[in-house]
Amino acid sequence: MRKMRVALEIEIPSDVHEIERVVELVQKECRQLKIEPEKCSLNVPVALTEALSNAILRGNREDASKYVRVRASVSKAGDMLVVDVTDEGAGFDLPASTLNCTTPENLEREDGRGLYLMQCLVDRVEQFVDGGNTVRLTVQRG
Amino acid sequence: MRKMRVALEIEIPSDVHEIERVVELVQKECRQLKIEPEKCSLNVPVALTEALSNAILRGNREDASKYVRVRASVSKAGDMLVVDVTDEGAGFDLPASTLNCTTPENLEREDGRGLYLMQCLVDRVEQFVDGGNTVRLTVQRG
Amino acid sequence: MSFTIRKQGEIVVVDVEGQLIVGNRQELKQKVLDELEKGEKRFLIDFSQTGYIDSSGLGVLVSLSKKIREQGGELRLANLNDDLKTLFELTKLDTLFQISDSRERALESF
Amino acid sequence: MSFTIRKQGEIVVVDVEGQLIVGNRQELKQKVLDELEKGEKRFLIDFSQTGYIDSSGLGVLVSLSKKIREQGGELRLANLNDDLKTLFELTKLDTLFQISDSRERALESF
Ligand SMILES: Nc1ncnc2c1ncn2[C@@H]1O[C@H](COP(=O)(O)OP(=O)(O)O)[C@@H](O)[C@H]1O
Ligand SMILES: Nc1ncnc2c1ncn2[C@@H]1O[C@H](COP(=O)(O)OP(=O)(O)O)[C@@H](O)[C@H]1O
Repeated sequence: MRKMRVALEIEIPSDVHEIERVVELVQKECRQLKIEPEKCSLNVPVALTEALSNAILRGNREDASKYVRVRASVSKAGDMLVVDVTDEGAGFDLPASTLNCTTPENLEREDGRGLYLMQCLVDRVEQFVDGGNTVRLTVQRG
Repeated sequence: MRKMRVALEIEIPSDVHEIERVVELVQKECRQLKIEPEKCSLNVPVALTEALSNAILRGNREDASKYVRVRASVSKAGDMLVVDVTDEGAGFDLPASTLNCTTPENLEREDGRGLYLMQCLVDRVEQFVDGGNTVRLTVQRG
Repeated sequence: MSFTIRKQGEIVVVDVEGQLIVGNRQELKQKVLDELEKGEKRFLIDFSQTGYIDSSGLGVLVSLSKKIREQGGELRLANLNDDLKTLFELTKLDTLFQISDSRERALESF
Repeated sequence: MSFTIRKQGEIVVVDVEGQLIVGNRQELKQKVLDELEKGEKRFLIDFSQTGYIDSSGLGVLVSLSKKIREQGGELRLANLNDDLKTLFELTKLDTLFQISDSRERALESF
Protein backbone atom coordinates (compact mmCIF):
# COMPACT_ATOMS: atom_id res chain seq x y z
CA MET A 1 0.00 0.00 0.00
CA ARG A 2 1.30 3.45 -0.97
CA LYS A 3 2.06 5.89 1.85
CA MET A 4 0.82 9.39 2.61
CA ARG A 5 1.89 12.01 0.06
CA VAL A 6 2.00 15.73 0.73
CA ALA A 7 2.13 18.56 -1.80
CA LEU A 8 2.47 22.27 -1.24
CA GLU A 9 0.83 24.69 -3.66
CA ILE A 10 1.66 28.40 -3.64
CA GLU A 11 0.24 31.12 -5.86
CA ILE A 12 1.82 34.58 -6.11
CA PRO A 13 1.17 37.74 -8.12
CA SER A 14 3.80 38.62 -10.76
CA ASP A 15 6.11 40.52 -8.44
CA VAL A 16 9.76 39.57 -7.91
CA HIS A 17 9.53 40.67 -4.26
CA GLU A 18 7.32 37.63 -3.56
CA ILE A 19 10.09 35.21 -4.57
CA GLU A 20 11.96 35.05 -1.27
CA ARG A 21 8.91 33.99 0.81
CA VAL A 22 8.03 31.24 -1.66
CA VAL A 23 11.59 29.96 -1.57
CA GLU A 24 11.51 29.92 2.23
CA LEU A 25 8.37 27.75 2.28
CA VAL A 26 9.83 25.27 -0.21
CA GLN A 27 13.14 25.23 1.71
CA LYS A 28 11.23 24.31 4.88
CA GLU A 29 9.54 21.50 2.93
CA CYS A 30 12.97 20.31 1.70
CA ARG A 31 14.27 20.12 5.25
CA GLN A 32 11.18 18.21 6.40
CA LEU A 33 11.74 15.77 3.54
CA LYS A 34 15.31 15.29 4.83
CA ILE A 35 16.87 16.37 1.54
CA GLU A 36 20.66 16.95 1.83
CA PRO A 37 21.54 20.22 3.62
CA GLU A 38 23.47 21.63 0.63
CA LYS A 39 20.51 21.03 -1.68
CA CYS A 40 18.22 22.76 0.84
CA SER A 41 20.50 25.77 1.26
CA LEU A 42 21.85 26.20 -2.31
CA ASN A 43 20.55 24.01 -5.13
CA VAL A 44 16.80 24.20 -4.57
CA PRO A 45 16.61 27.87 -3.50
CA VAL A 46 18.75 29.15 -6.38
CA ALA A 47 17.13 26.95 -9.07
CA LEU A 48 13.67 27.88 -7.81
CA THR A 49 14.57 31.60 -7.67
CA GLU A 50 15.66 31.37 -11.33
CA ALA A 51 12.47 29.59 -12.38
CA LEU A 52 10.33 32.11 -10.48
CA SER A 53 12.05 35.19 -11.82
CA ASN A 54 11.79 33.84 -15.37
CA ALA A 55 8.09 33.08 -14.81
CA ILE A 56 7.44 36.59 -13.45
CA LEU A 57 9.68 38.60 -15.82
CA ARG A 58 9.64 36.50 -19.02
CA GLY A 59 6.46 34.42 -18.83
CA ASN A 60 4.08 36.96 -17.27
CA ARG A 61 6.09 40.11 -18.17
CA GLU A 62 5.31 41.45 -14.69
CA ASP A 63 1.62 41.81 -15.63
CA ALA A 64 -0.06 42.41 -12.25
CA SER A 65 -3.19 40.55 -13.36
CA LYS A 66 -1.20 37.34 -13.98
CA TYR A 67 -0.13 34.79 -11.38
CA VAL A 68 2.62 32.23 -10.90
CA ARG A 69 1.83 28.88 -9.31
CA VAL A 70 4.37 26.68 -7.57
CA ARG A 71 3.64 23.09 -6.69
CA ALA A 72 6.18 21.14 -4.63
CA SER A 73 5.49 17.43 -4.22
CA VAL A 74 7.22 14.11 -3.81
CA SER A 75 7.25 11.60 -6.69
CA LYS A 76 5.05 8.51 -6.36
CA ALA A 77 8.06 6.35 -5.64
CA GLY A 78 9.02 8.80 -2.90
CA ASP A 79 12.58 9.30 -4.16
CA MET A 80 12.29 12.71 -5.85
CA LEU A 81 11.20 16.22 -4.98
CA VAL A 82 9.29 17.68 -7.92
CA VAL A 83 8.77 21.45 -8.13
CA ASP A 84 6.53 22.83 -10.89
CA VAL A 85 6.58 26.56 -11.64
CA THR A 86 3.70 27.61 -13.88
CA ASP A 87 3.24 31.03 -15.46
CA GLU A 88 0.54 32.36 -17.79
CA GLY A 89 2.90 32.87 -20.72
CA ALA A 90 3.05 31.01 -24.05
CA GLY A 91 6.08 28.90 -23.13
CA PHE A 92 9.54 28.82 -24.69
CA ASP A 93 12.11 26.46 -26.13
CA LEU A 94 14.19 25.31 -23.14
CA PRO A 95 17.21 23.76 -24.92
CA ALA A 96 17.45 26.63 -27.43
CA SER A 97 17.24 29.23 -24.65
CA THR A 98 19.92 27.67 -22.45
CA LEU A 99 23.21 29.51 -22.89
CA ASN A 100 26.61 28.23 -21.83
CA CYS A 101 27.56 31.21 -19.72
CA THR A 102 31.08 29.92 -18.97
CA THR A 103 32.61 30.43 -22.43
CA PRO A 104 35.06 33.37 -22.72
CA GLU A 105 32.65 35.40 -24.87
CA ASN A 106 29.77 34.95 -22.42
CA LEU A 107 31.67 35.13 -19.14
CA GLU A 108 31.29 38.89 -18.70
CA ARG A 109 27.63 39.09 -19.76
CA GLU A 110 25.26 40.48 -17.17
CA ASP A 111 22.31 38.18 -18.01
CA GLY A 112 21.73 34.70 -19.43
CA ARG A 113 22.90 32.58 -16.47
CA GLY A 114 19.48 31.51 -15.17
CA LEU A 115 18.66 28.38 -17.19
CA TYR A 116 22.31 27.31 -17.11
CA LEU A 117 22.38 27.49 -13.32
CA MET A 118 19.09 25.59 -13.07
CA GLN A 119 20.56 22.79 -15.18
CA CYS A 120 23.68 22.68 -13.00
CA LEU A 121 21.86 22.72 -9.68
CA VAL A 122 19.03 20.20 -10.06
CA ASP A 123 18.90 16.69 -11.44
CA ARG A 124 16.39 17.44 -14.20
CA VAL A 125 14.87 20.55 -15.80
CA GLU A 126 11.84 20.12 -18.06
CA GLN A 127 9.52 22.58 -19.75
CA PHE A 128 6.02 21.94 -21.04
CA VAL A 129 2.85 23.83 -21.89
CA ASP A 130 -0.32 22.51 -20.30
CA GLY A 131 -2.79 25.24 -19.38
CA GLY A 132 0.11 27.62 -18.81
CA ASN A 133 3.84 27.28 -19.26
CA THR A 134 5.45 25.00 -16.68
CA VAL A 135 9.11 24.54 -15.77
CA ARG A 136 9.62 21.35 -13.73
CA LEU A 137 12.64 20.94 -11.45
CA THR A 138 13.35 17.43 -10.17
CA VAL A 139 15.73 16.78 -7.27
CA GLN A 140 16.84 13.37 -6.04
CA ARG A 141 16.19 12.86 -2.35
CA GLY A 142 19.11 11.72 -0.22
CA MET B 1 -3.01 43.12 -6.09
CA ARG B 2 -3.90 39.79 -4.48
CA LYS B 3 -1.43 38.31 -1.99
CA MET B 4 0.40 34.99 -1.83
CA ARG B 5 -1.88 32.00 -1.33
CA VAL B 6 -0.76 28.64 0.01
CA ALA B 7 -2.57 25.30 -0.23
CA LEU B 8 -1.65 21.96 1.28
CA GLU B 9 -2.58 18.78 -0.55
CA ILE B 10 -2.37 15.38 1.15
CA GLU B 11 -3.18 11.98 -0.31
CA ILE B 12 -3.60 8.88 1.85
CA PRO B 13 -4.55 5.25 1.27
CA SER B 14 -7.94 4.13 2.65
CA ASP B 15 -6.73 3.30 6.15
CA VAL B 16 -8.16 4.94 9.27
CA HIS B 17 -4.74 4.81 10.92
CA GLU B 18 -3.54 7.53 8.51
CA ILE B 19 -6.12 10.02 9.83
CA GLU B 20 -4.19 11.34 12.81
CA ARG B 21 -1.10 12.38 10.80
CA VAL B 22 -3.24 14.21 8.25
CA VAL B 23 -5.08 16.04 11.02
CA GLU B 24 -1.76 17.07 12.58
CA LEU B 25 -0.57 18.62 9.32
CA VAL B 26 -3.80 20.57 8.85
CA GLN B 27 -3.75 21.65 12.52
CA LYS B 28 -0.25 23.04 12.00
CA GLU B 29 -1.55 24.94 8.96
CA CYS B 30 -4.45 26.31 11.08
CA ARG B 31 -2.05 27.63 13.67
CA GLN B 32 0.14 29.25 11.00
CA LEU B 33 -2.99 30.92 9.60
CA LYS B 34 -3.67 32.28 13.11
CA ILE B 35 -7.07 30.64 13.33
CA GLU B 36 -8.54 30.79 16.88
CA PRO B 37 -6.90 28.28 19.26
CA GLU B 38 -10.17 26.45 20.00
CA LYS B 39 -10.86 25.95 16.30
CA CYS B 40 -7.31 24.59 15.87
CA SER B 41 -7.56 22.20 18.82
CA LEU B 42 -11.21 21.07 18.53
CA ASN B 43 -13.39 22.21 15.64
CA VAL B 44 -11.07 21.58 12.70
CA PRO B 45 -9.48 18.32 13.98
CA VAL B 46 -12.79 16.70 14.91
CA ALA B 47 -14.69 17.83 11.79
CA LEU B 48 -11.79 16.71 9.59
CA THR B 49 -11.51 13.36 11.39
CA GLU B 50 -15.24 12.78 10.70
CA ALA B 51 -14.90 13.68 7.04
CA LEU B 52 -11.84 11.45 6.68
CA SER B 53 -13.34 8.44 8.40
CA ASN B 54 -16.50 8.75 6.29
CA ALA B 55 -14.37 9.02 3.13
CA ILE B 56 -12.34 5.95 4.08
CA LEU B 57 -15.12 3.77 5.54
CA ARG B 58 -18.21 4.92 3.57
CA GLY B 59 -16.85 6.44 0.34
CA ASN B 60 -13.96 4.05 -0.35
CA ARG B 61 -15.21 1.14 1.82
CA GLU B 62 -11.60 0.65 3.01
CA ASP B 63 -10.59 -0.52 -0.48
CA ALA B 64 -6.78 -0.48 -0.34
CA SER B 65 -6.53 0.49 -4.01
CA LYS B 66 -8.52 3.69 -3.41
CA TYR B 67 -7.20 6.99 -2.03
CA VAL B 68 -8.49 9.97 -0.14
CA ARG B 69 -7.27 13.46 -1.03
CA VAL B 70 -7.33 16.41 1.34
CA ARG B 71 -6.78 19.95 0.16
CA ALA B 72 -6.55 22.74 2.71
CA SER B 73 -6.45 26.26 1.32
CA VAL B 74 -7.43 29.82 2.10
CA SER B 75 -10.34 31.44 0.24
CA LYS B 76 -9.48 34.12 -2.35
CA ALA B 77 -10.66 36.86 -0.02
CA GLY B 78 -8.36 35.40 2.65
CA ASP B 79 -11.08 35.17 5.31
CA MET B 80 -11.86 31.43 5.22
CA LEU B 81 -10.01 28.15 5.59
CA VAL B 82 -11.42 25.67 3.05
CA VAL B 83 -10.75 21.96 3.51
CA ASP B 84 -11.85 19.55 0.76
CA VAL B 85 -11.92 15.81 1.47
CA THR B 86 -12.33 13.76 -1.70
CA ASP B 87 -12.92 10.01 -1.87
CA GLU B 88 -13.44 7.70 -4.86
CA GLY B 89 -17.04 6.82 -3.94
CA ALA B 90 -20.26 7.76 -5.75
CA GLY B 91 -21.26 10.47 -3.29
CA PHE B 92 -24.27 10.72 -0.98
CA ASP B 93 -27.11 13.01 0.00
CA LEU B 94 -25.70 15.21 2.76
CA PRO B 95 -28.93 16.72 4.19
CA ALA B 96 -30.77 13.37 4.08
CA SER B 97 -27.86 11.58 5.78
CA THR B 98 -27.48 14.08 8.63
CA LEU B 99 -29.15 12.77 11.76
CA ASN B 100 -30.07 14.82 14.82
CA CYS B 101 -28.25 12.69 17.32
CA THR B 102 -29.45 14.69 20.33
CA THR B 103 -33.11 13.53 20.32
CA PRO B 104 -34.08 11.06 23.07
CA GLU B 105 -34.47 8.16 20.60
CA ASN B 106 -31.03 8.81 19.07
CA LEU B 107 -29.08 9.79 22.17
CA GLU B 108 -27.92 6.26 23.02
CA ARG B 109 -27.06 5.20 19.48
CA GLU B 110 -23.48 4.17 18.91
CA ASP B 111 -23.14 5.67 15.41
CA GLY B 112 -24.65 8.48 13.36
CA ARG B 113 -22.97 11.48 15.07
CA GLY B 114 -20.37 12.26 12.37
CA LEU B 115 -22.20 14.57 9.99
CA TYR B 116 -24.06 16.19 12.89
CA LEU B 117 -20.78 17.05 14.63
CA MET B 118 -19.29 18.39 11.39
CA GLN B 119 -22.27 20.75 11.02
CA CYS B 120 -21.89 21.92 14.62
CA LEU B 121 -18.14 22.45 14.48
CA VAL B 122 -17.50 24.30 11.21
CA ASP B 123 -19.21 27.26 9.58
CA ARG B 124 -20.28 25.41 6.43
CA VAL B 125 -20.41 21.79 5.24
CA GLU B 126 -21.00 21.10 1.53
CA GLN B 127 -20.96 17.95 -0.53
CA PHE B 128 -20.50 17.66 -4.28
CA VAL B 129 -19.46 15.12 -6.87
CA ASP B 130 -16.79 16.29 -9.31
CA GLY B 131 -14.37 13.55 -10.33
CA GLY B 132 -14.86 11.90 -6.93
CA ASN B 133 -17.10 12.69 -3.98
CA THR B 134 -16.00 15.79 -2.09
CA VAL B 135 -17.02 17.06 1.33
CA ARG B 136 -16.02 20.72 1.82
CA LEU B 137 -15.56 22.19 5.29
CA THR B 138 -15.34 25.97 5.54
CA VAL B 139 -14.08 27.74 8.65
CA GLN B 140 -14.09 31.49 9.23
CA ARG B 141 -10.65 32.86 10.14
CA GLY B 142 -10.49 34.93 13.30
CA MET C 1 -1.75 7.36 21.77
CA SER C 2 -2.18 4.74 24.48
CA PHE C 3 -4.58 3.50 27.20
CA THR C 4 -3.45 2.78 30.73
CA ILE C 5 -5.68 0.66 32.95
CA ARG C 6 -5.15 0.30 36.72
CA LYS C 7 -7.26 -0.64 39.75
CA GLN C 8 -7.80 1.91 42.48
CA GLY C 9 -9.70 0.15 45.27
CA GLU C 10 -12.82 -1.29 43.68
CA ILE C 11 -12.61 0.98 40.67
CA VAL C 12 -11.02 0.34 37.27
CA VAL C 13 -9.41 3.59 36.13
CA VAL C 14 -8.57 4.11 32.46
CA ASP C 15 -6.33 6.95 31.26
CA VAL C 16 -6.69 7.92 27.61
CA GLU C 17 -3.47 9.46 26.34
CA GLY C 18 -3.80 11.20 22.95
CA GLN C 19 -6.83 11.06 20.69
CA LEU C 20 -9.79 8.70 21.07
CA ILE C 21 -10.81 8.22 17.46
CA VAL C 22 -11.88 5.72 14.83
CA GLY C 23 -8.38 4.26 14.57
CA ASN C 24 -8.06 3.18 18.22
CA ARG C 25 -11.52 3.09 19.83
CA GLN C 26 -11.74 -0.73 19.41
CA GLU C 27 -8.68 -1.08 21.59
CA LEU C 28 -10.34 0.90 24.40
CA LYS C 29 -13.58 -1.03 24.00
CA GLN C 30 -11.82 -4.39 24.18
CA LYS C 31 -9.75 -3.46 27.22
CA VAL C 32 -12.81 -2.33 29.18
CA LEU C 33 -14.94 -5.33 28.08
CA ASP C 34 -12.14 -7.66 29.24
CA GLU C 35 -12.30 -6.12 32.73
CA LEU C 36 -16.10 -6.32 32.71
CA GLU C 37 -15.87 -10.02 31.88
CA LYS C 38 -13.50 -10.52 34.82
CA GLY C 39 -16.33 -9.24 37.05
CA GLU C 40 -15.32 -5.58 37.45
CA LYS C 41 -18.32 -3.25 37.92
CA ARG C 42 -17.04 0.28 38.52
CA PHE C 43 -15.24 2.12 35.74
CA LEU C 44 -13.74 5.58 35.55
CA ILE C 45 -12.29 7.00 32.35
CA ASP C 46 -9.94 9.92 32.95
CA PHE C 47 -9.50 12.34 30.03
CA SER C 48 -6.90 14.66 31.53
CA GLN C 49 -4.37 13.55 28.95
CA THR C 50 -6.75 13.35 25.99
CA GLY C 51 -6.59 15.59 22.91
CA TYR C 52 -9.83 15.24 20.98
CA ILE C 53 -12.54 12.59 20.60
CA ASP C 54 -14.43 11.90 17.38
CA SER C 55 -17.97 10.57 16.88
CA SER C 56 -16.84 6.97 16.91
CA GLY C 57 -14.95 7.56 20.16
CA LEU C 58 -18.12 9.04 21.66
CA GLY C 59 -20.03 6.04 20.26
CA VAL C 60 -17.73 3.62 22.06
CA LEU C 61 -18.29 5.45 25.37
CA VAL C 62 -22.07 5.23 24.87
CA SER C 63 -21.96 1.54 24.05
CA LEU C 64 -19.58 0.71 26.94
CA SER C 65 -21.80 2.62 29.34
CA LYS C 66 -24.82 0.56 28.22
CA LYS C 67 -22.98 -2.77 28.48
CA ILE C 68 -21.65 -1.92 31.94
CA ARG C 69 -25.10 -0.89 33.14
CA GLU C 70 -26.52 -4.18 31.81
CA GLN C 71 -24.08 -5.96 34.17
CA GLY C 72 -25.23 -3.81 37.08
CA GLY C 73 -22.13 -1.67 36.96
CA GLU C 74 -21.39 1.96 36.20
CA LEU C 75 -19.13 4.06 33.93
CA ARG C 76 -18.13 7.57 35.00
CA LEU C 77 -15.95 10.16 33.34
CA ALA C 78 -13.48 12.71 34.71
CA ASN C 79 -11.32 15.66 33.68
CA LEU C 80 -12.90 16.82 30.45
CA ASN C 81 -11.08 19.93 29.24
CA ASP C 82 -13.06 22.80 27.70
CA ASP C 83 -12.83 21.33 24.18
CA LEU C 84 -14.16 17.96 25.33
CA LYS C 85 -16.90 19.58 27.41
CA THR C 86 -18.05 21.41 24.27
CA LEU C 87 -18.15 18.10 22.42
CA PHE C 88 -20.30 16.42 25.10
CA GLU C 89 -22.62 19.44 25.20
CA LEU C 90 -23.06 19.58 21.42
CA THR C 91 -24.07 15.92 21.36
CA LYS C 92 -26.07 16.19 24.65
CA LEU C 93 -23.97 13.30 25.96
CA ASP C 94 -23.29 15.41 29.06
CA THR C 95 -26.85 14.40 30.07
CA LEU C 96 -26.07 10.69 29.68
CA PHE C 97 -22.83 10.47 31.67
CA GLN C 98 -21.86 11.39 35.17
CA ILE C 99 -18.87 13.66 34.67
CA SER C 100 -16.53 14.85 37.43
CA ASP C 101 -14.08 17.72 37.42
CA SER C 102 -11.34 15.75 39.15
CA ARG C 103 -10.26 12.16 39.55
CA GLU C 104 -10.56 12.34 43.34
CA ARG C 105 -14.16 13.56 43.22
CA ALA C 106 -14.98 10.90 40.64
CA LEU C 107 -13.48 8.13 42.78
CA GLU C 108 -15.38 9.33 45.86
CA SER C 109 -18.65 9.58 43.91
CA PHE C 110 -19.06 5.83 43.34
CA MET D 1 17.91 41.60 3.65
CA SER D 2 20.01 44.75 3.76
CA PHE D 3 23.28 46.26 2.53
CA THR D 4 25.68 48.08 4.82
CA ILE D 5 28.32 50.33 3.30
CA ARG D 6 31.26 51.76 5.25
CA LYS D 7 34.71 53.15 4.49
CA GLN D 8 37.78 51.36 5.86
CA GLY D 9 40.81 53.50 4.97
CA GLU D 10 40.70 53.96 1.21
CA ILE D 11 38.37 51.01 0.69
CA VAL D 12 34.56 50.96 0.44
CA VAL D 13 33.34 47.80 2.19
CA VAL D 14 29.84 46.46 1.47
CA ASP D 15 28.19 43.81 3.65
CA VAL D 16 25.37 41.84 2.02
CA GLU D 17 22.97 40.55 4.68
CA GLY D 18 20.51 37.94 3.40
CA GLN D 19 19.98 37.00 -0.24
CA LEU D 20 21.35 38.87 -3.26
CA ILE D 21 18.64 38.22 -5.83
CA VAL D 22 16.48 39.73 -8.53
CA GLY D 23 14.32 41.59 -5.98
CA ASN D 24 17.15 43.65 -4.43
CA ARG D 25 20.17 43.61 -6.75
CA GLN D 26 19.29 47.10 -8.11
CA GLU D 27 19.67 48.50 -4.62
CA LEU D 28 23.21 47.10 -4.33
CA LYS D 29 24.07 48.32 -7.81
CA GLN D 30 22.86 51.86 -7.11
CA LYS D 31 24.67 52.11 -3.76
CA VAL D 32 27.98 51.06 -5.29
CA LEU D 33 27.57 53.30 -8.36
CA ASP D 34 26.85 56.27 -6.06
CA GLU D 35 30.19 55.69 -4.32
CA LEU D 36 31.96 55.30 -7.66
CA GLU D 37 30.52 58.62 -8.76
CA LYS D 38 31.86 60.25 -5.58
CA GLY D 39 35.31 59.18 -6.76
CA GLU D 40 35.82 55.99 -4.75
CA LYS D 41 38.01 53.44 -6.53
CA ARG D 42 38.50 50.41 -4.24
CA PHE D 43 35.53 48.21 -3.39
CA LEU D 44 35.21 45.07 -1.27
CA ILE D 45 31.98 43.09 -1.02
CA ASP D 46 31.86 40.85 2.04
CA PHE D 47 29.51 37.83 1.80
CA SER D 48 29.95 36.44 5.31
CA GLN D 49 26.29 37.19 6.09
CA THR D 50 24.87 36.22 2.70
CA GLY D 51 22.50 33.30 2.11
CA TYR D 52 22.33 32.62 -1.61
CA ILE D 53 22.87 34.62 -4.81
CA ASP D 54 20.89 34.13 -8.01
CA SER D 55 21.93 34.71 -11.63
CA SER D 56 20.81 38.32 -11.57
CA GLY D 57 22.81 38.88 -8.39
CA LEU D 58 25.87 37.41 -10.12
CA GLY D 59 25.07 39.59 -13.14
CA VAL D 60 25.16 42.73 -11.01
CA LEU D 61 28.57 41.78 -9.61
CA VAL D 62 29.91 41.27 -13.15
CA SER D 63 28.55 44.58 -14.35
CA LEU D 64 29.77 46.50 -11.29
CA SER D 65 33.23 45.00 -11.68
CA LYS D 66 33.34 46.17 -15.30
CA LYS D 67 32.16 49.71 -14.47
CA ILE D 68 34.65 50.04 -11.60
CA ARG D 69 37.50 48.85 -13.83
CA GLU D 70 36.50 51.41 -16.47
CA GLN D 71 37.06 54.10 -13.84
CA GLY D 72 40.47 52.67 -13.05
CA GLY D 73 39.25 51.05 -9.83
CA GLU D 74 38.88 47.50 -8.55
CA LEU D 75 36.15 45.27 -7.02
CA ARG D 76 37.17 42.37 -4.78
CA LEU D 77 35.09 39.78 -2.93
CA ALA D 78 35.51 38.11 0.46
CA ASN D 79 34.07 35.38 2.66
CA LEU D 80 32.22 33.15 0.21
CA ASN D 81 30.81 30.15 2.09
CA ASP D 82 30.89 26.71 0.46
CA ASP D 83 27.51 27.20 -1.23
CA LEU D 84 28.58 30.50 -2.77
CA LYS D 85 31.97 29.09 -3.81
CA THR D 86 30.11 26.34 -5.67
CA LEU D 87 28.02 28.98 -7.42
CA PHE D 88 31.07 30.95 -8.55
CA GLU D 89 32.78 27.76 -9.73
CA LEU D 90 29.75 26.55 -11.72
CA THR D 91 29.59 29.86 -13.57
CA LYS D 92 33.41 30.17 -13.79
CA LEU D 93 33.07 33.61 -12.20
CA ASP D 94 35.77 32.52 -9.74
CA THR D 95 38.17 33.19 -12.63
CA LEU D 96 36.86 36.73 -13.12
CA PHE D 97 37.02 37.99 -9.51
CA GLN D 98 39.73 38.19 -6.94
CA ILE D 99 38.22 36.34 -3.97
CA SER D 100 39.68 36.32 -0.43
CA ASP D 101 38.96 33.98 2.44
CA SER D 102 38.82 36.77 5.02
CA ARG D 103 38.05 40.44 5.16
CA GLU D 104 41.50 41.21 6.60
CA ARG D 105 43.32 39.45 3.77
CA ALA D 106 41.06 41.17 1.24
CA LEU D 107 41.74 44.62 2.72
CA GLU D 108 45.53 43.99 2.72
CA SER D 109 45.44 42.74 -0.86
CA PHE D 110 44.53 46.10 -2.43
N1 LIG E 1 9.10 31.19 -18.12
C1 LIG E 1 9.58 31.64 -19.29
N2 LIG E 1 8.73 32.12 -20.23
C2 LIG E 1 9.21 32.59 -21.41
N3 LIG E 1 10.51 32.61 -21.74
C3 LIG E 1 11.41 32.16 -20.85
C4 LIG E 1 11.01 31.66 -19.58
N4 LIG E 1 12.11 31.25 -18.91
C5 LIG E 1 13.16 31.51 -19.72
N5 LIG E 1 12.76 32.07 -20.90
C6 LIG E 1 13.62 32.48 -22.04
O1 LIG E 1 14.91 31.95 -21.86
C7 LIG E 1 15.90 32.99 -21.88
C8 LIG E 1 17.09 32.63 -21.03
O2 LIG E 1 16.74 32.63 -19.66
P1 LIG E 1 17.85 32.70 -18.53
O3 LIG E 1 18.89 31.69 -18.81
O4 LIG E 1 17.15 32.62 -17.21
O5 LIG E 1 18.53 34.13 -18.70
P2 LIG E 1 17.94 35.60 -18.54
O6 LIG E 1 16.59 35.45 -17.92
O7 LIG E 1 18.93 36.26 -17.67
O8 LIG E 1 17.91 36.15 -19.95
C9 LIG E 1 15.15 34.23 -21.43
O9 LIG E 1 15.79 35.39 -21.89
C10 LIG E 1 13.78 34.00 -22.08
O10 LIG E 1 13.82 34.37 -23.45
N1 LIG F 1 -18.03 10.08 2.13
C1 LIG F 1 -19.19 9.42 2.15
N2 LIG F 1 -19.53 8.58 1.14
C2 LIG F 1 -20.70 7.90 1.15
N3 LIG F 1 -21.60 8.02 2.14
C3 LIG F 1 -21.34 8.82 3.18
C4 LIG F 1 -20.12 9.56 3.23
N4 LIG F 1 -20.15 10.29 4.38
C5 LIG F 1 -21.31 10.01 5.00
N5 LIG F 1 -22.03 9.12 4.30
C6 LIG F 1 -23.35 8.58 4.66
O1 LIG F 1 -23.91 9.34 5.71
C7 LIG F 1 -24.23 8.51 6.81
C8 LIG F 1 -24.12 9.26 8.12
O2 LIG F 1 -22.77 9.56 8.38
P1 LIG F 1 -22.30 9.97 9.85
O3 LIG F 1 -23.22 11.03 10.36
O4 LIG F 1 -20.87 10.30 9.79
O5 LIG F 1 -22.58 8.69 10.73
P2 LIG F 1 -21.90 7.24 10.67
O6 LIG F 1 -20.75 7.31 9.73
O7 LIG F 1 -21.51 6.99 12.09
O8 LIG F 1 -23.03 6.35 10.20
C9 LIG F 1 -23.30 7.32 6.70
O9 LIG F 1 -23.80 6.21 7.35
C10 LIG F 1 -23.24 7.15 5.19
O10 LIG F 1 -24.38 6.45 4.71
